[in-house]
Amino acid sequence: MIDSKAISEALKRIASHTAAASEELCAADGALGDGDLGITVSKGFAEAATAELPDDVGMALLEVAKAFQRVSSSSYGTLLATGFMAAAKLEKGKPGIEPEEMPGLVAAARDAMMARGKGNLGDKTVLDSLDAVASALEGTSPHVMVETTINAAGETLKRYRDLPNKLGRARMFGEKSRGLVDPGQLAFLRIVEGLRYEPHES
Amino acid sequence: MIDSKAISEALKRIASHTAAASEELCAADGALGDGDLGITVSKGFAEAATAELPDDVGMALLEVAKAFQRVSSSSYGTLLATGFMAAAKLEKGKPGIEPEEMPGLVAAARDAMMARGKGNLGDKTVLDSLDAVASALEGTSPHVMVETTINAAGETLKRYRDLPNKLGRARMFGEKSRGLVDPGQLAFLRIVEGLRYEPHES
Amino acid sequence: MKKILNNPADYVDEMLEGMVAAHPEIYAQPVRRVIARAAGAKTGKVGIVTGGGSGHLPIFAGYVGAGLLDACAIGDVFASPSAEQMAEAIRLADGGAGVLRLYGNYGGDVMNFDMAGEMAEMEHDIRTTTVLLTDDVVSAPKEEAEKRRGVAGMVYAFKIAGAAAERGDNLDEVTRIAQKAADACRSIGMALTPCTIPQAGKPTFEIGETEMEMGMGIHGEPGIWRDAIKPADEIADEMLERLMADQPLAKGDRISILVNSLGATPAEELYILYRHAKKVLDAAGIEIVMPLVGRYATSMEMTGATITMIKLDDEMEDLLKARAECAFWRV
Amino acid sequence: MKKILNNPADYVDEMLEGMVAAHPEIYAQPVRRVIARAAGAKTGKVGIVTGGGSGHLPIFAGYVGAGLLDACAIGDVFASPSAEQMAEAIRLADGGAGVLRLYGNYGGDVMNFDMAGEMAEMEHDIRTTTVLLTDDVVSAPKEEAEKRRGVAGMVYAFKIAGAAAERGDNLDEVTRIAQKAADACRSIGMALTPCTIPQAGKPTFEIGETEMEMGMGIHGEPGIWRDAIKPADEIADEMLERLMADQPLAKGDRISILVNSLGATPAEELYILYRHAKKVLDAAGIEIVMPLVGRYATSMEMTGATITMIKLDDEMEDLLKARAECAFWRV
Ligand SMILES: Nc1ncnc2c1ncn2[C@@H]1O[C@H](COP(=O)(O)OP(=O)(O)O)[C@@H](O)[C@H]1O
Ligand SMILES: Nc1ncnc2c1ncn2[C@@H]1O[C@H](COP(=O)(O)OP(=O)(O)O)[C@@H](O)[C@H]1O
Ligand SMILES: [Mg+2]
Ligand SMILES: [Mg+2]
Ligand SMILES: [Mg+2]
Ligand SMILES: [Mg+2]
Repeated sequence: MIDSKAISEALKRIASHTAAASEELCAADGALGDGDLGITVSKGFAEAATAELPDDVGMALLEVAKAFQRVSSSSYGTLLATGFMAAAKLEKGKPGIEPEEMPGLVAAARDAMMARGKGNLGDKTVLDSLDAVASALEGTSPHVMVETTINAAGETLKRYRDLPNKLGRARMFGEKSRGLVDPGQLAFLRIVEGLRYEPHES
Repeated sequence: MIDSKAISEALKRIASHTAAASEELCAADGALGDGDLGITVSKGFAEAATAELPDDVGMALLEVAKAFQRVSSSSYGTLLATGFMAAAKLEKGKPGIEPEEMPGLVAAARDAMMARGKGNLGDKTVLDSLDAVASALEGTSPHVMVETTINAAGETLKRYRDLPNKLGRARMFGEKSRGLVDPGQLAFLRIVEGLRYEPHES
Repeated sequence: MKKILNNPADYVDEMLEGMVAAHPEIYAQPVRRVIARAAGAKTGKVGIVTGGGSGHLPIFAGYVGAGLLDACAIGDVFASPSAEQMAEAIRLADGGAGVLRLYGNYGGDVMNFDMAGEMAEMEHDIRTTTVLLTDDVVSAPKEEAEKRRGVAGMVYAFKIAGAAAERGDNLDEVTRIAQKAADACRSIGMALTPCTIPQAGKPTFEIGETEMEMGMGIHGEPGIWRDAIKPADEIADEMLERLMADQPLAKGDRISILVNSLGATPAEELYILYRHAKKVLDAAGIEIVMPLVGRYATSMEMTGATITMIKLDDEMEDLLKARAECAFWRV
Repeated sequence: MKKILNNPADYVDEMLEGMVAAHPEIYAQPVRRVIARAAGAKTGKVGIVTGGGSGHLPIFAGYVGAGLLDACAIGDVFASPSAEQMAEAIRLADGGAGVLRLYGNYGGDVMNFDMAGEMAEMEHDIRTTTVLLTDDVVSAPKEEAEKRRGVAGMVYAFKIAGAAAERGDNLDEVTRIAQKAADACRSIGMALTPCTIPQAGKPTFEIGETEMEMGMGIHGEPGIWRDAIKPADEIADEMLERLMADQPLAKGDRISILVNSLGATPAEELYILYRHAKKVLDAAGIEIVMPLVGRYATSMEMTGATITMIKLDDEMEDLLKARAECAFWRV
């Protein structure tokens, strides 16, 4: 069972890992957009990592969503907040997340984010990463879940690299976006890598 | 005695003569100001020449003043209107101007124009022309009055050419105005020349 | 960059601080970058909130005031506010009767405002509705009208919905009327020179010394054509034609029209445009009610103008004429 | 020339036609280039007229309205109206109680308005008085204050004298109060970019890409210094210092302040200036009454700002706050 404390610790690891990846993400977004993605992601997780999380995991996830809202008005921040909020609604009133709920939560996040951003699967966005993760996690045993997630996120990145972006700012680059990784998919990979990241200072 | 009819005929002759001089006057004003003087003078007299003049010469002179006001907002138009109005005030209620009143009327116009434009004699403006004419006309017999006036206006132009302008737009040219005739003095010469002008079509 | 400012990063916050300091009887800023009525929310009244990027004064924050908006979330110049700020605006606008989100159709703003609405409902149990302005006829074809951007039509929507809320209509009514006003608006813009986003430091677009662009958006979004500057009457003709092609008007119809400066274009030139527009409309037998000529929705120091027409019915006309007051506009 | 117009020669007439067409309930143009109140002169009320060149809206004609001016003569862009037009304005403003001529101290305007006053007295037996605005502190040293140009201080003088006339004061009283208001005003301007007179077709002055000029007049008259653009707070500091050096203010003094755009400078930047000005004045213990921030006296599309301060007493404060209405301003 993943309780609020576990969520809080995961957030701290992700904050640390995405802070290190911030420049890389800004550069990727710079090539296909406005170059703010590293800031959005690292600031958002930094804010979430310092939030006081209540024991109710639903309300804890809501706090995470609010942290993203607070620090960023760029698309990715709003989308991640949307995803966390979708999960929050499903977990409201519970003391922890059961591992077998994970695929469903990721799928719920994906759907909410699709609704929010009016995007489709295959548009070469973070939505594709979430979709891949939701499928990969289906029926997975708890101890390989993190690696499965990282693999799925990494595979998505590779699979879409040579396809054109069809949503958001990157869409305007059209055919020129072939060969460039989608910044949001890359960011997602760095985020989930943070789940296994072991900070040196601990 | 100069009655309204005589004034009206004089105005027609001046209108014709200043129309012919319009370009010359614009050029002179262009060298020391904004280049509109030919327009101001020719438009003003054209308007005055077509005005219906009442028999009361005071009111007739007022109509002339109003004609200048109507068509021009440039300094010279306002100053001439001021001069005509000063004369109008003195002649109000009379059927005609007696020749011996002439020097006094010109002097009254000069004084009103000095008050209106806050100028001094010696500033190299039309005021100097009026002043010279007022003095020259003193004690002159009626049949040489026109030639005396033209001479005085012409002499003023020569006398001031090599002095600097001290009033109006031309003042900004400072020392550079030496050697250039004051456009307003030149215009005054052309106006009074019109008093003797014999149009070909008559 | 020919602008009067201190640190470009402080442009928005200093602007808001100055605005509230100048008009403390109208505006308050209870939360950073959220402007609310100085008097606070009115119990029992439906709240109306808006939000969007800075650089468009009086849009957005300027229209907070009696008979108009209740609160507004403000982003960086030409950038969306965060959902958090929008949620704060909703909370501040809430008088217990629900809140209408009334704003322009821009991707980022929509995502954030939807999110903010969910937050407000989840956390504060505030019922919210949404009406989007999509009045810029050039930004998408009629068949995809729902994709159009919102521009100066907002002014009419704020005014009409604001008056409905002020007189005590409930949330569904205010929403219906706001939607009706939004649907009745059509706008088109033209630009002669760009503006500069302080933090970018360079003009938003380039354009030749003697060129104009027809149909350009308020952030410099590309228009329909770019060519030598045309006479004002021709410009007005084309703008009116395009508006009336999208929303046909017939003899006897009543409209209001807003001839709006994007910033630098002086009132003198707006009146030259209005003069011709009125001739055209008079000739077509279309009645003009309460024409607006001035700076109602700007892009800082951009040169250019927009024309908005709203086709009125009795209900909207009454609401348009109702009393209202903010620092930029009094009816 | 990046302007929206037809034939440059028609700029002024088309502008006036549009202005009257847009606000027929406020303005009328009974004689070409003379704007009067739509309702006509009020019998028994002292009339107030002004006049000057075009290109400064809302100055001059825009301020015709209840509690403000009665009539206005309008010249070409930046050029004096004719004395004839001014005389017509006086005649239209006359309600039988005399007429005050209240306008800015520019040579041509003064000659023509004096002339017009004499005409009106001679022809229509209208008693007239004159008050000149000389508020631009940079245009002449304090010892020759009577030579100074009149700029945005006109707004305060129009408002205060207009309110006095509206409440029924007689000509001597209105003249006394107008003179008091004019004497209490101090203004200073700064510019970043020029504007273009339509019939000239080229900018009124040249200035570097990163330069500003402190003290520049509204027609581009040379200022005190030209240098790299300074931060807004420093600009405000210098402007306030120069104003207060000319008219010292002490703790407890009451003023109103107008932070005015010359045209292109957006409201955002005016509020940045105001923010700092208020801090400085607050720190000095000076009370601000009814601050004005916006476009009150412009030079078409010129970029820049002016600051005007008027030192108030009870009488002027009451009159400043009295009701007034024109198309550009409502109090
Ligand atoms: N409407 C959308 N739906 C889903 N994902 C989106 C959408 N728009 C952008 N994204 C994702 O977000 C990434 C860019 O995020 P961000 O830099 O925050 O956007 P921006 O700065 O353009 O607002 C994209 O690479 C893409 O993966
Ligand atoms: N204040 C003044 N007093 C007397 N004469 C003046 C004054 N100003 C200008 N003038 C005369 O008027 C002439 C210029 O007239 P005009 O072209 O109408 O002036 P502007 O176009 O500068 O208003 C000058 O050459 C001078 O003779
Ligand atoms: Mg980005
Ligand atoms: Mg962004
Ligand atoms: Mg001249
Ligand atoms: Mg001239």
